[in-house]
Amino acid sequence: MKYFGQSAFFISSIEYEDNWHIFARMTAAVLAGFIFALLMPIMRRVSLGRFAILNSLLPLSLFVWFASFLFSGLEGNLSSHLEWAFGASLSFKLDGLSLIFALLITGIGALVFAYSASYMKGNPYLDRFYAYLSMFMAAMLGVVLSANALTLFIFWELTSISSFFLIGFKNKDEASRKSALVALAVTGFGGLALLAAMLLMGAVTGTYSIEAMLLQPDVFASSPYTTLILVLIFIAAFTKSAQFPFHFWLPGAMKAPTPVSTYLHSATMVKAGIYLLFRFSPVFTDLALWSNTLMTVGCITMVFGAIHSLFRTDLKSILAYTTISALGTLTFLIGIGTREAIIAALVFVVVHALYKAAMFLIAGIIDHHTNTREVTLLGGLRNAMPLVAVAAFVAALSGAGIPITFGFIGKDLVYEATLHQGNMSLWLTIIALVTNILVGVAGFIAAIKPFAGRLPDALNGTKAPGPVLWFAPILLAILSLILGISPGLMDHTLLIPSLDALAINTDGVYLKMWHGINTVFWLSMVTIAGTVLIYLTAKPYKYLSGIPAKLNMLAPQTIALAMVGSFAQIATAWNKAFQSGHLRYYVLISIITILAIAAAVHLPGFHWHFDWSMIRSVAVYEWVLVVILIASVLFTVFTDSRLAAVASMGVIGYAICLIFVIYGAPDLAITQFTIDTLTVILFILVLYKLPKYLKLTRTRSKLRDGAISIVFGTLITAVVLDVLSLDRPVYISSFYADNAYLLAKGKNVVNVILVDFRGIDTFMEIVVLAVSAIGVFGLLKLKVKRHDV
Amino acid sequence: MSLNDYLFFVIMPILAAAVLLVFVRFFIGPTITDRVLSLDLLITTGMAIIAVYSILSDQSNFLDIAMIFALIAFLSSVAFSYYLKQRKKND
Amino acid sequence: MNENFIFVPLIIHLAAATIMLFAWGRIKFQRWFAILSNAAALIVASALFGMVWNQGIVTVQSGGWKPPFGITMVADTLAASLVLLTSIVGLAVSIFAAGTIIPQRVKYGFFPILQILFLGLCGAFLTGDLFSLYVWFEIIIISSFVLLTIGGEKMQLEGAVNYFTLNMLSSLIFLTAIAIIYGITGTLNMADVAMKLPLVEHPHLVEVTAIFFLAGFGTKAAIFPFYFWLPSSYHTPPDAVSAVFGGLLTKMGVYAIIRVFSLLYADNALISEIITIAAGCTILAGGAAALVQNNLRRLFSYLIICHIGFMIAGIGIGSVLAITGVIFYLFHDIIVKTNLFMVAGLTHRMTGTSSIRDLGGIYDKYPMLALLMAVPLFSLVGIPPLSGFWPKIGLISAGFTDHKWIISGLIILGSFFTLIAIAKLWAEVFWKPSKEIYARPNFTFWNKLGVKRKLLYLVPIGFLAALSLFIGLGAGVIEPVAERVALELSDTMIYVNAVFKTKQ
Amino acid sequence: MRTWFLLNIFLTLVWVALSGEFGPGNFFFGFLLGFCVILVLARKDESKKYALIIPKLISFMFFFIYHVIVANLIVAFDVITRHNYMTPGIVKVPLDAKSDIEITLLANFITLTPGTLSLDVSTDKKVLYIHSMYIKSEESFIKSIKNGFERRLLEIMR
Amino acid sequence: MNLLLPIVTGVLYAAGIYMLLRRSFVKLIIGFTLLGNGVNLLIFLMGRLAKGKPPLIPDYADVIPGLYADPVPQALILTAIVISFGLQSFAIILIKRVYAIANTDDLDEINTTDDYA
Amino acid sequence: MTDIIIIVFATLGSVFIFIAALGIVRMPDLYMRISVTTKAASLGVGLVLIGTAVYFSEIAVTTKVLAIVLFVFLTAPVGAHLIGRAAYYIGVPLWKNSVMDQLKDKYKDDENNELSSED
Repeated sequence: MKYFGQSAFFISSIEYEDNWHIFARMTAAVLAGFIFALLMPIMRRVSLGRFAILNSLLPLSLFVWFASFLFSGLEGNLSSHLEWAFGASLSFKLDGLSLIFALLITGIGALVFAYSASYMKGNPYLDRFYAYLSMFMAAMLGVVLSANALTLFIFWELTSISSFFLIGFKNKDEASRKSALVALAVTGFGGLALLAAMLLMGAVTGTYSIEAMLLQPDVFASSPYTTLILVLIFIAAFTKSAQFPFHFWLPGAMKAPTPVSTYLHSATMVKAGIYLLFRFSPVFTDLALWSNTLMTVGCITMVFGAIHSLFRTDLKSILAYTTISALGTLTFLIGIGTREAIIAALVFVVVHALYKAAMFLIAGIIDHHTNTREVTLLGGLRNAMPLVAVAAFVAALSGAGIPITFGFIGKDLVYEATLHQGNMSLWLTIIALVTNILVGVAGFIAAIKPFAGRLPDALNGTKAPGPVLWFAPILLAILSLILGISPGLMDHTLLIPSLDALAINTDGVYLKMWHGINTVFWLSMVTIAGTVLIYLTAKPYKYLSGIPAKLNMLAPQTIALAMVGSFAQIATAWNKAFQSGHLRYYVLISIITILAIAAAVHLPGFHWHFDWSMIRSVAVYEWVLVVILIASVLFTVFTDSRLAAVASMGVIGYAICLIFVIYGAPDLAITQFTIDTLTVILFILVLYKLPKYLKLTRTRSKLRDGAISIVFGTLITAVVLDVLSLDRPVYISSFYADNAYLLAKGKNVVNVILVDFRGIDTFMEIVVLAVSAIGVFGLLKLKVKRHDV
Repeated sequence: MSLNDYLFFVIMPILAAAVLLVFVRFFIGPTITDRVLSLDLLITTGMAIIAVYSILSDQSNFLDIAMIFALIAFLSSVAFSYYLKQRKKND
Repeated sequence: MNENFIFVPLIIHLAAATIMLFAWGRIKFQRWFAILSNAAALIVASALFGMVWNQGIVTVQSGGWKPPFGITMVADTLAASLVLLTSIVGLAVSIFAAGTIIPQRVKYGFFPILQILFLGLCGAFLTGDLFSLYVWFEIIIISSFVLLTIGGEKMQLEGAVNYFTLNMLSSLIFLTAIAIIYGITGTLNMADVAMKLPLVEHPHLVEVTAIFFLAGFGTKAAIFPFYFWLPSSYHTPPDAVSAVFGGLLTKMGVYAIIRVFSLLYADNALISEIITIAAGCTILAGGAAALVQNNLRRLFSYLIICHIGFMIAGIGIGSVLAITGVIFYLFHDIIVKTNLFMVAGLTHRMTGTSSIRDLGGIYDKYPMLALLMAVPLFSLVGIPPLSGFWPKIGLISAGFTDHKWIISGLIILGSFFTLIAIAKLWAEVFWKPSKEIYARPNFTFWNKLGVKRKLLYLVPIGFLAALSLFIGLGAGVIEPVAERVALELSDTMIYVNAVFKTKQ
Repeated sequence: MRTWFLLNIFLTLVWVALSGEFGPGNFFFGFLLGFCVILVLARKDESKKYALIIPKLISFMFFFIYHVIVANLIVAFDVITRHNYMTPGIVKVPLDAKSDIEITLLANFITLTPGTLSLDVSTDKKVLYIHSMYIKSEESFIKSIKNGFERRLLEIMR
Repeated sequence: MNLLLPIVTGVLYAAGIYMLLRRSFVKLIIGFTLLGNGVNLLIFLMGRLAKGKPPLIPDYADVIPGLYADPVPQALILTAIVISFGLQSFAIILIKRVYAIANTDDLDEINTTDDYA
Repeated sequence: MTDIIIIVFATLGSVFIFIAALGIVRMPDLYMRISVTTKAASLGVGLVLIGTAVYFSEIAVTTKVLAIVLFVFLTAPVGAHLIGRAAYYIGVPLWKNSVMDQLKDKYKDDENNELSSED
């Protein structure tokens, strides 16, 4: 076993300005959600029911706290540090990138917390719901704020787990349970990949501090493990952010209550993967593998998601696939990696969060009030819920990238990024264009269709939602508009700090609504026109909805499930083969293993030499003894009578006893004889209650077993012969022999060893006998039929 | 010829031959009682061997073993006959 | 403190067992006395741990014979902490047993035998002599046989047949190895053997003993391909017994592997390689099988195997970081696995079944208890920052540092299997709506139990859950212990010097 | 009779204590001495019987050993030579012995004698079934048993 | 005997293992007995052979003069024999109980614990 | 002198044992084997043991030897008797040349294995 200096391995992470107040505040911000979750069961009475909306005070206050940094700036001070274990440390750092995400998490969190109070009203498990939600929020904050790679992983896993609990929230529904499992399987798998990636990065860079890792791009550029690290990070990010081919858990996750879908599966958690890519893009962005993979996967995902969204008629499904598409876009942009692309990605994160959250919340309202999410059944709701309709309209426009919404800015930036990509810009632009059109259409279908047109009879009498419900979408719509009109608000508050955090030149970075008439403008116009045209004319939901079923064969989830299924089959078969219930096979496997390894180790070194004197010195009676011993062993093995076998065991015992006599072990002979007789007697006393030997095994297995046992016996013989050819080590035994009388006052050395030198053994041997006796007693007397009283 | 030589080259071979003969009966049976009987006789012969051996090695302690043989050897015969009766009864 | 203090935990267990034997048949007395004596043992074990922590390795010679002639008892940090954990488990299980073991079983000596099992475990942890280790192992085996069969239900007996056969075989192989060691070195004291083994002329003999030791201990630890007895027997005895078995018995084997292989076969690349391969197969076999189980306790049994694989893998990697991980995992595993089987007992009490298909509805019916039960379950998975997570960092990163990619990958895969298995279990057992529960004669369901009985279930589960939370959240406290163990194990001479009391 | 035996033991102890030598030889000598004392002092029938039993015992032992050796030689001869003229069989021998201990001892002595083997006693303890290698006629065999072992044994026992 | 006894040991191991691989529980226990004897013999051999020299200190001496058999393996075997007797007797009773309950000693029929529910 | 005594005892004893061994092989039925072996072997062992006692000529050894002889003579017939009885009970046949079998059909087939004394 080798020694690797551990302290040398963990270079203690970069020393922060350790300020207790900062540490306390940051840690409190992250841990507040956990504590809140823990308190939930206790304060169930207080915080639920009519006061449930007050739960949103927690995210709101956090939001306010984080928002305060928008104006006070982040002068590199907000970091804190506490060693935990194995290189993980509770260290948090707030930079621009974290701030964007933190604001989304707490802001949308506050809205969702409030919205849930009304949406989930009357649910008996609302306390759990809030507990999971706040746990999730805390975990997510932890992910984006962690300055330590392992800590990041810790929180990352916690988001997966809380997502598991939230998806499975309707636990009596089997589909929910299944979706939760699938989601956990996929994201958990990714999580473990992340763990591996982080540990590997730690091994390569010698630190787990993310900041310190990011300072060593040259290490990654030269390390042979970079490819592996990248693959692992990709798996982590793609599973979490639902990239093709890991996307399939996300539509399933829509089984969760709508607030959860809004919060976790569109606005925040799925962006954890994006965050991870952002976070590590500075060191990897120059690597071809990084950009190629991200661009390819991003492209596939965004087109795939966009197309699929048109095949769906369930509101949440449509939104889920557009989310996948949007996530693909983000991945794709990070893959391009130019300054424009990163800016576009950062802005698009916010854009998407705003409009998609609004759409989800609206879908929730519709579902809640009409009891259906089927787009084909919906329509004309604008009169029943006018405010919601307005919000939906704004969200749809933003999604389609129509001017004066924030979405327009986002779309523009995307085109900027694709156009400036370089050698493939034309193709990328076309792909982006198609995607944008399709996503826009899908957004229209999801957000405008339910409110437009004629009110179906079935929906007559739909009630208007209460303010708690409509407040959140309206607020999001307003935000979308505000940012759309004056995007410059983001420049110094979020964008530039984020770019700083990503080590990107910030000179001349500013957002504006109007860029003049240029290529990007035309592209936007084409997008808008295409979107509106298709929505008004094509109505894809009418005839495309049958397609997914046909394509199911090829869908990744089908393949994945088939793989899982066949794995389960293999596992079952494997398990049945090994855990067959045949004790003799267990023994056989053990024996063969020992035999194979031991023989492989021993035989090459076997050095014993035959010598005639070994035979010549054997006395007659010794020959007789040996012959009898071997003969009776064979007799025991091959006799058909149990009783004869037992009797012949007796003979073996007596013969061994005589060997002990001849070679100077009288005590041994006595004990051997006594025990042997007792065993025989015991056997006989039990035997008459048992059936006769049956011919149970076939000759073939007998031959096989025979061969194995003979080889084993030979091995033992060889080992013994080898040992006997060594000199006798006498150190201990001569001490015993010399001191047995002088020190321990005993003439029989064996007895002295037993009762004095090794007294504990002897004592414990008696304990064994005693326990055995108790056991036998219990075995004979106690017969419990069914447990419990 | 000394006593030891005599014991070693005459008595021991006779006893060994006896043991072999008894073992032949043990081997061929044919009934279980034959085997039990030969087991009994084997032990008795063993006692004789031990006695001779104690002279050969000048160790009177070996006689303790013979004592134990004498004391408990017949127990297995008792058990066997008990068994045979019981089995008959149970059939 | 005097070095003879090492004996005190053993004496307490032995005395308690003896006293309870004399109180044969007095059920109430035995129940309370078992709890009391285990509490006392816990106090003593803590004191012993404190002593070792402050003074370094403590050794004592039984009968005052200087080593290597007498039997040496060695309390290094590993042994002391395992004795401490044994006592913790002992206390928890004796409380649990007081509430769950039916009077008939108590009448036939359940508690004394349980106490002797603990005695055997402590003895095996503390002994510094190979043959003595064998004897302690036999005590463990015989008392576990008795615990396994006490009551004589059909399943119990059938499980016991498998358990007996493979464990007995392993004992004999272990004994063979000890004999060969004696044959080539002429000594049995582990420290002495450690010094003499490198001088043996024929290294292949040494390696053969290593293989035999591995097979012997491997069977006890349930590594591939020696684990078959475990899944076929661990789900058969009463829950309290399964809890001790699941928590401590296999870990005994792991301990023995750690002790013997770090001491006697340090720096043997071949052996490390074999151990690593075995570990990989163990993880795969246990993890894959766990995914397709339908019985709660059998599922846990396979998870035990899978996680034994983790520890063995760490031993195979062998760096200090890896061993730190192994030790940490050992601590975590003992607490959590014990708790798991107690949780299984609790679910059985709630629903009257252990079949995953029939289980369900616990989440709805007993939300707070579900939360309590979630702690060991998710600790087991290693959801960070719960206890199962930390050692994996050590193990995997040690694998990476040593470029043992495959085994690190397998550890990750094993974690994934565990995650899925437990998530599935959670969905099935806790989320799934409960089925019709039939009233059974002689079976009292949870909601009909009195407060006292309920407490006897909940106190130990809560106690161990709190501990595993502490191990997880307070990993910073546990890690130095594990690391110190790893450092002590990394240099054979530390142990040898401690035994021979030579100056370093 | 038991009292006399105890007295004998007591006398032995007294002798040993007085002489102060604790070897087995001295015990034996003390026992003999005590026996002689009893023999001399014995007046009543009861005590006479005790006094006479020892010689009878000794004579029985000699009889027995003689029998054993002779029979052994016969059997040895038969073993070595061919055994066509052997006439084995199982004979029912009516018993005079009544108590269990008498029957047990008798059966054992019969078994110890080569050539004969007591197989079983009837449940009502009236007959003993004996296997013998040499049965000339049923009557003579029964007579030899009854006049040989049984008579001498019963003399001692009663 | 330095050659013969190792062979006998090997034969005992082989026979024991062969018996362990049978289907009958009784044979299994017999296998353990044989294996146990083999192990005892092996331990005994590990102390090397010394004919007729038991490790007994004569009355007239304080130490054993001359050669003597190694006492340590003897002590170990004594412990091991007794321990394995304890275990074996337990196992033998176990056979009885298993047979009483399962009505067979065929190990292939005593395997319900490995069945899948 | 003692040597010669020992040699005589040992030789006689071993010859008796050998005869017993020969007998167990050669005798035609079990009952005769029992008859032959038990006594011859007991006698043989007794003689050899006495030889041993002569050799050591210590009181302790002599006592031990006497005890052993006593035990042998006590236990051997019991064992022989039990084996013989069991053999007859389970139906081990007599030699074909046996002259009579008065035990035949005397066991009553009931729970107590009653053995009748009637003809």
